[in-house]
Amino acid sequence: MKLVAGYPDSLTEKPFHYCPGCTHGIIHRLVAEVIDELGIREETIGVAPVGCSVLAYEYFDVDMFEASHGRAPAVATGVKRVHPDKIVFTYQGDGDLASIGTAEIIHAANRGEKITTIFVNNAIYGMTGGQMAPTTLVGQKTTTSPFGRDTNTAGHPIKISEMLSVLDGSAYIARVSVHDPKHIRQAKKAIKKAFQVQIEGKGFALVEVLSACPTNWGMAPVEAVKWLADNMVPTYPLGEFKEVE
Amino acid sequence: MKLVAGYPDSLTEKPFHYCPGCTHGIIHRLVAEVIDELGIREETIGVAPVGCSVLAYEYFDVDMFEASHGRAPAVATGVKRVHPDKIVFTYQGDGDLASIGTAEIIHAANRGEKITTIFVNNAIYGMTGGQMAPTTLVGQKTTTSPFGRDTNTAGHPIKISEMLSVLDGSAYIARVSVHDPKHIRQAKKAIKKAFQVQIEGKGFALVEVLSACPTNWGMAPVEAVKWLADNMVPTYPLGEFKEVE
Amino acid sequence: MKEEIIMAGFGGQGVMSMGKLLAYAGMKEGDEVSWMPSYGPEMRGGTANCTVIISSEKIPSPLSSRPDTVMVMNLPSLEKFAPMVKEGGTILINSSLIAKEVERDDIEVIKVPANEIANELGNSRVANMVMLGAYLARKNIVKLDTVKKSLKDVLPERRHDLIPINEEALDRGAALVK
Amino acid sequence: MKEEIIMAGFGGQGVMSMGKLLAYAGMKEGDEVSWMPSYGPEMRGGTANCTVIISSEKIPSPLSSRPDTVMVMNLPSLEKFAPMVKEGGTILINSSLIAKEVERDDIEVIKVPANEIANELGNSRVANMVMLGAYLARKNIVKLDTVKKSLKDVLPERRHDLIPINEEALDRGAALVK
Amino acid sequence: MGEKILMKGNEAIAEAAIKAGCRYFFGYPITPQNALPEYMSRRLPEVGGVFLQAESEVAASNMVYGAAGAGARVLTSSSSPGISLKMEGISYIAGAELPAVIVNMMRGGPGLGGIQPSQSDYFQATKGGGHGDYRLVVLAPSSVQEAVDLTMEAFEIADRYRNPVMIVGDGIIGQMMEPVEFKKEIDPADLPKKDWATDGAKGREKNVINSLFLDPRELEKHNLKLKAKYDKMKEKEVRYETYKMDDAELVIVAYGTTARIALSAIELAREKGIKVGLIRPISLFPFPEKIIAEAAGKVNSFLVVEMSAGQMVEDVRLAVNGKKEVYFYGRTGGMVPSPEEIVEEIVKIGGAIK
Amino acid sequence: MGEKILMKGNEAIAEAAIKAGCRYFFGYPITPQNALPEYMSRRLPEVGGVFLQAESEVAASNMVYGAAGAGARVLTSSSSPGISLKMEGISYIAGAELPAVIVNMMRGGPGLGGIQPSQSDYFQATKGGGHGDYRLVVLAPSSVQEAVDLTMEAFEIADRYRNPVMIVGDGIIGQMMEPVEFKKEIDPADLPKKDWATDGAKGREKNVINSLFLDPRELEKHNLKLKAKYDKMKEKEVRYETYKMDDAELVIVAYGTTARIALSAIELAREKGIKVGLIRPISLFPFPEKIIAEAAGKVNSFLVVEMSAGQMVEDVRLAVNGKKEVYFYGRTGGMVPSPEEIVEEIVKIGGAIK
Amino acid sequence: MEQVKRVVFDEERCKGCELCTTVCPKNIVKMADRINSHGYHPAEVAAQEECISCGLCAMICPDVVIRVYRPE
Amino acid sequence: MEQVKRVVFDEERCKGCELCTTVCPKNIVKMADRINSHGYHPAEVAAQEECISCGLCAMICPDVVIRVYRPE
Ligand SMILES: Cc1ncc(C[n+]2csc(CCOP(=O)(O)OP(=O)(O)O)c2C)c(N)n1
Ligand SMILES: Cc1ncc(C[n+]2csc(CCOP(=O)(O)OP(=O)(O)O)c2C)c(N)n1
Ligand code: SF4
Ligand code: SF4
Ligand code: SF4
Ligand code: SF4
Ligand code: SF4
Ligand code: SF4
Ligand SMILES: [Mg+2]
Ligand SMILES: [Mg+2]
Repeated sequence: MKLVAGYPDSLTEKPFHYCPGCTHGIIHRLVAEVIDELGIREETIGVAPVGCSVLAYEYFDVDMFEASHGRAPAVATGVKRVHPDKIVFTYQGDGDLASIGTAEIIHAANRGEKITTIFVNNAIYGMTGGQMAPTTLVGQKTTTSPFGRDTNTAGHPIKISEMLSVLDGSAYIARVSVHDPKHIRQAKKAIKKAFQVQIEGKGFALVEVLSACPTNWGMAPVEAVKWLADNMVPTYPLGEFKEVE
Repeated sequence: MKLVAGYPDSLTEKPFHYCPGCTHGIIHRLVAEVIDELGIREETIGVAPVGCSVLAYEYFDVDMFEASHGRAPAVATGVKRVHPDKIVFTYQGDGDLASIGTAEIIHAANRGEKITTIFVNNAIYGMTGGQMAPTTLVGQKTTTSPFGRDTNTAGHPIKISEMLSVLDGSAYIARVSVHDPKHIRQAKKAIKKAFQVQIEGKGFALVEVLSACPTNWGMAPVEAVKWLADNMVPTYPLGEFKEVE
Repeated sequence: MKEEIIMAGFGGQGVMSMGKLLAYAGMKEGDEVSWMPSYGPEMRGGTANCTVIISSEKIPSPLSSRPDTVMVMNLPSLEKFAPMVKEGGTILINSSLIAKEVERDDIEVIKVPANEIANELGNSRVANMVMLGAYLARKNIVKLDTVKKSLKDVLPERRHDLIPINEEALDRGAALVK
Repeated sequence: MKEEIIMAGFGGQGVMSMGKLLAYAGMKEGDEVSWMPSYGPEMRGGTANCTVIISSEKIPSPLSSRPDTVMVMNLPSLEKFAPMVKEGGTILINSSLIAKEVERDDIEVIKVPANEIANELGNSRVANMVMLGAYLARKNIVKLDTVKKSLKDVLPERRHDLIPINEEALDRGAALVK
Repeated sequence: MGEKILMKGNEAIAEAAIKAGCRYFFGYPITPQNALPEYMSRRLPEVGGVFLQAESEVAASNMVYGAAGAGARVLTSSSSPGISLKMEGISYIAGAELPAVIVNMMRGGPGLGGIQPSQSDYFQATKGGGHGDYRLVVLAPSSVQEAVDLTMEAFEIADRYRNPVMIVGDGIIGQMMEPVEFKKEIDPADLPKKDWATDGAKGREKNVINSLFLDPRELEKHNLKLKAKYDKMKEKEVRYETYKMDDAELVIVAYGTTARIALSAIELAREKGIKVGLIRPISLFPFPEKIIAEAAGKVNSFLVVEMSAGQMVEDVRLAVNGKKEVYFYGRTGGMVPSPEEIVEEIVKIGGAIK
Repeated sequence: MGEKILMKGNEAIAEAAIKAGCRYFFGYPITPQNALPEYMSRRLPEVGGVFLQAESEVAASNMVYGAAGAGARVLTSSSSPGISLKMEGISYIAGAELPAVIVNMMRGGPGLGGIQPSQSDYFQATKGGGHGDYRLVVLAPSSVQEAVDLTMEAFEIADRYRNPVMIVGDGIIGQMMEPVEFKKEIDPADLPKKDWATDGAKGREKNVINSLFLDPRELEKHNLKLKAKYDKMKEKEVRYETYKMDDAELVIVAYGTTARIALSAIELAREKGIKVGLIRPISLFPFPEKIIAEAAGKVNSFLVVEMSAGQMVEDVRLAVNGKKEVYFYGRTGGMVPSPEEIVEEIVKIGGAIK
Repeated sequence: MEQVKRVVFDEERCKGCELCTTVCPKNIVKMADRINSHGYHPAEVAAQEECISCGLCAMICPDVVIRVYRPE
Repeated sequence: MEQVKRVVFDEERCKGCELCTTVCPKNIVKMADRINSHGYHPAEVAAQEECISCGLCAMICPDVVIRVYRPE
């Protein structure tokens, strides 16, 4: 029999520490599959963030960095400038990328830094126990927006993909979701493109992946992916926002 | 005889320390005139940046802060939250706002912080002697882009107004120039709107003012404003990018 | 009087709140108390534990390296904490989930079929209260009654309907060792 | 031998490069040298100055609180630095721009109409070299010739066409005090 | 008020700040202090205050600068890496002479390190992790009640000196529950008006909040003014506690959580017949050097215990000034010393006591 | 090479880095060190290197982390407020054991302060302004030639220990021109390969650059390893210079620019017949405590001179350990002490010498 | 050993999230009654013969538990 | 004192940038030969009677040197 869905080479054997049903795991697998398919495992250097995926350096079977909170794009810049012929990616959460690391992601994009960023937007700070993220939905209750996010004091969910698309240095920007197999397939396609854009030296590439945090959303996993589809997707339209030829 | 152009009340008597022909001076005067016209001198609290306009706290005759480099929007947020009934503005250069202070301006805008930002874009770091700014034009020579800004390593001029317009919290975003009287008049109108938007509690307002740095551009003032008109304006289209009703 | 207690179990077994309840009741009776949880990153699946100290004097360290009593709700906790119990101390074991025997003969071992009893009462989540009831009956550090009265202060208002079943569980636990 | 010199003037008067040239020539002659500029924020309009020390021994402090010689190109510099000159020291004054007299009688005062001579030579920017020439002739710390030879090393290549006029200015200055 | 309630250290500090008239909190999440901002996010709106989760620690410290300059009592909190990011801001707050209270629930470092209890930011807190000659008043509670009391005092001290005050704790102080009592409650409206604050120059000269002095003579003058303030703190704000010092032959010097553990160790040591006492610095800056210097005249030796590789030990050595041996015992990385270990150390020194 | 050229300190350090095989610079402008990045922006492209002006000091320090982890020799430079912003990053670089060189041309603080020379970041540099128990090797040149030599050594030390090294100077060291000679030139291609670096896991196990250890036992182990390294530095990397110590009755302890001025003061004092010597720490960490302790056995007293309110003086006191009086003279805010002032101070102490 | 099953579960990795059970077009992925050593009820497919090797279960599994094979 | 001039220069503030000279529709703003105490040649209007009080010179002056009056 032929293997149609297996275990990617670019993942170590180590079981993920993520909560049951946490879609960080799906996204890890997709990234690993793409690295496998592009045959770049031995050319790739990854940068893990601070966030639930802080231990990503234990899961990807490639050279890895553990960056300080929000600074993965700066770390990746340092790496890429030293090894312009290698493939460098960052894997970052929404607190990491869209809050503390805002300046770093914007300037990496604006410089057209030839790196790939996987941006996992789960509308919450998972690692620290469910605080509000800049991507938290309007009215969503979190441990630091106990009465629901109030736009009057905390603003609106931030649109990272739309914002980065404005910059001349970004070459590929897409938003995808992993709430069902169809979207997972699209997500993988986008991730693959985001690596190819780097391989072709076109510029900065980012894929924003809408992701579920069953634990801090206070839902069972099956319920969480449904909530993702019903609430996050309408707030964060999916699609390719930018693709430079 | 009737005074048709005088000395604004909201400026102290102190002569500016700016270089001859530095258009920071024009912008200061416009801001002061607007404060006068709106009758808010005693309600206004300003935040000066680190940059050539670091001493703005000596020129505006209103309560003032001197903020750390890039953090004026955070300082203004602190002030505005304590005094929601007062008018708070920041005055920032392009190094200050578009480089080190990227995260602060984006999140102030995204929160819809009810403050007004005067963003003086002179495509260079004036204060520190003419280094490249994120807004430096392609090919422009500066002390840290001695061979001209190279998009391949330093990226493209960053479009702050366009980027902030994407965010839901921004209520008024405009780009203006001060290279001739006609544009100065438009600039003043935009600055006035940006204060009115705050008075009306609509959200975050920013006016990007294209400005000349004769000294670090290595030009005589007359030449510098011409260069501004001929080179900066085409790169940074003027206009109102966003106006929330 | 000074009693150091460690409670341990899986994340969802309510060891934290059982510790809080005990500490609260101790405070109500005028004792000095402290409650100290283990804490980790928000990655799930591990075991949780807390240390409660109840004393008639000011409490020095809020941690305990040689607890007087240990209550374990699951197997990993047994393995981790049984060796720490003070000589002559007591260990209470949730025998519903732990088949293994304690390999020490210098401490008292009390088996509490906490989950079974909780299930009998119709709510597996009160296994912790069964365990606590057994402890209270055995040790007399804090009165069972004070603990019961503390329930309404410790439980959030929206859970006050659960007070009766919690009381029942405490009683059933207490009954076990009487 | 140890000579401490301060040079001062408006921003555009070339005091920094005149100091560099002197220090460079000193180095060429095998002396220990240091050159220390004043620095400030990039806001214009102030005066600039630099301190050059030339010595046969290692130089301790690169700053000078009692310079042997001061050269002032404008009035504010005169007022600032004249009081600092060491007793018995020398002050060279750009008399083209400074009408004021020095109010000390314990130092030697040399008046150099630097701008006038520079204008005669057709380039007001070499006033600094006129001043330096006068200094070199008076003090003999570094040879005029070495300074001339240093021009090509200190001036950027695109300015090498200016070497002759600079040399002339040095000579004219030197001639003044000979 | 007056009633005892059982509270976590993190939450108790938050409530204490509110009781001290603080209505503004700016911070960014980080373990192990999240319960503090979370509590504030629920409570502050109830009392008409503002909770704002900043985009970063850098932004948070500058929001504090703004709110403090605007005349408010304001709090921020974080843990080690986050505090490092606030260093520039803290130097500005101190430089501009603004009152503010900063909480650091220290965790193991360096770098990302871990999240377990630590005291390895002592130098950063007391000597100035930011640039320039500035000082924070640094207070180190060792119980939840003390955390409450010191937090309330911190706001007073901050206002009195126009200087930031830092409360240092660790995961144990922050997560532990103990009974606490709130002894008073201040209505912010009753606080004296700060006439230097920026609230619109109505009917007065404008106010400026600033730390820039381009003329070095001016900046030196400013530094001398600051130094005079720090000297005054050294005179007036020293806080410490001693325990069983009357007959002590060896003194443990320890603060915060470690001091609690030292108390257990002292019990054990005394059971063994070794006369051990404790000096517990409560203010880390100003450091209680006088009492230590005095003790140096009486006891045989000192044992400094820290959850660090040895930081406060330098201040103890400076105070002892060579008069007696100063020993050090430290655990790092989130490891908490046990009373037994400390006793072992004491026994070892016992041999070394001349 | 071998030829003397006249260079500014800032530029000489930049060139020295290149001669040491450094091909990567990440930094952000700030006075008084701009000539350094500006020089790099011209020179690095010539030698196939990369100059990148980062969006901030925070980003710059993390780019350094990346480049260092990727195996390169890398430099960053800044001045006081900018260095404060790098504190978290520096703690990470130290925590992940990466070699890198950081230059701090100190200016007057706190806050925005001023831009004139200062030495008030001594604590920050030597005790750890960032969180956790980490140490930088801190080198303080007092001439342009020494700045060159120490910069080249800094890269060697950084690689040898896998630890960041900081060069501290001030506006004087940075802006002053003196003749310099570059004694050697290293081709980066000749440097030994760093087998721990991340450059793609080709034919080997993957490499990881990390400072996270969630298990406190692991983190403590890591801290002990770091401590062993710092202890080794204390043994092997102490650098200092002494001057006229043979007959000295009073020793000035001063570093960097201040030491140069102290030399002038010593001349003046000796003219007056007062026998003054100098101990000039070149490595501020590890601190030359042994030579100071030895001197304490011989001289009458110590005078520490700093451009700060008194920071290194604590390390001197620790080294002297009560054996002799340690006096302090400091100027702050960008004021530079004059030789005359120092002599005055010496004369004053003269009266105090028993 | 020849591969006979179409869907293979690495049971010890399974966290019982149930996501796989929601996507199977054949509705044959079920949660087992037993628990694995981490305390989770693992997912399983009893009716291997009904499986069409579509791979959807593997695609949504966050813990890379599932391998899917197709007869050649 | 009655205001008679239409354009008044606060000469000591002038930095001689010449911007005002480029915008005057009447082309009457000129740089003076004298220098002020900061070493700058200040701008001036000799032909006051030609001024139309348009205010453009004041509008572009970066140093708030110029006051413009209009007869009522
Ligand atoms: C400087 C700093 N600030 C704060 C933290 C604490 N912290 C760790 S992870 C995190 C946010 C995680 O949220 P996100 O990036 O959305 O990732 P997720 O866990 O949701 O995947 C925070 C605030 C830290 N480690 N360092
Ligand atoms: C943290 C920090 N980094 C760097 C500096 C140095 N600095 C002062 S002003 C400035 C940039 C000024 O440029 P810009 O903001 O464009 O203002 P301009 O002078 O052009 O008006 C810099 C980098 C500083 N003071 N603080
Ligand atoms: S807390 Fe949320 S994001 Fe983190 S592992 Fe659990 S489910 Fe995933
Ligand atoms: S340097 Fe440029 S921006 Fe700064 S004052 Fe001079 S002209 Fe204006
Ligand atoms: S491969 Fe498809 S059909 Fe087979 S079990 Fe999985 S989801 Fe069901
Ligand atoms: S999706 Fe994976 S982890 Fe979840 S139940 Fe199915 S097999 Fe188990
Ligand atoms: S007001 Fe108008 S017309 Fe009069 S001088 Fe000025 S620019 Fe010329
Ligand atoms: S524009 Fe103003 S500063 Fe410039 S020359 Fe005219 S009057 Fe003078
Ligand atoms: Mg998240
Ligand atoms: Mg600028």
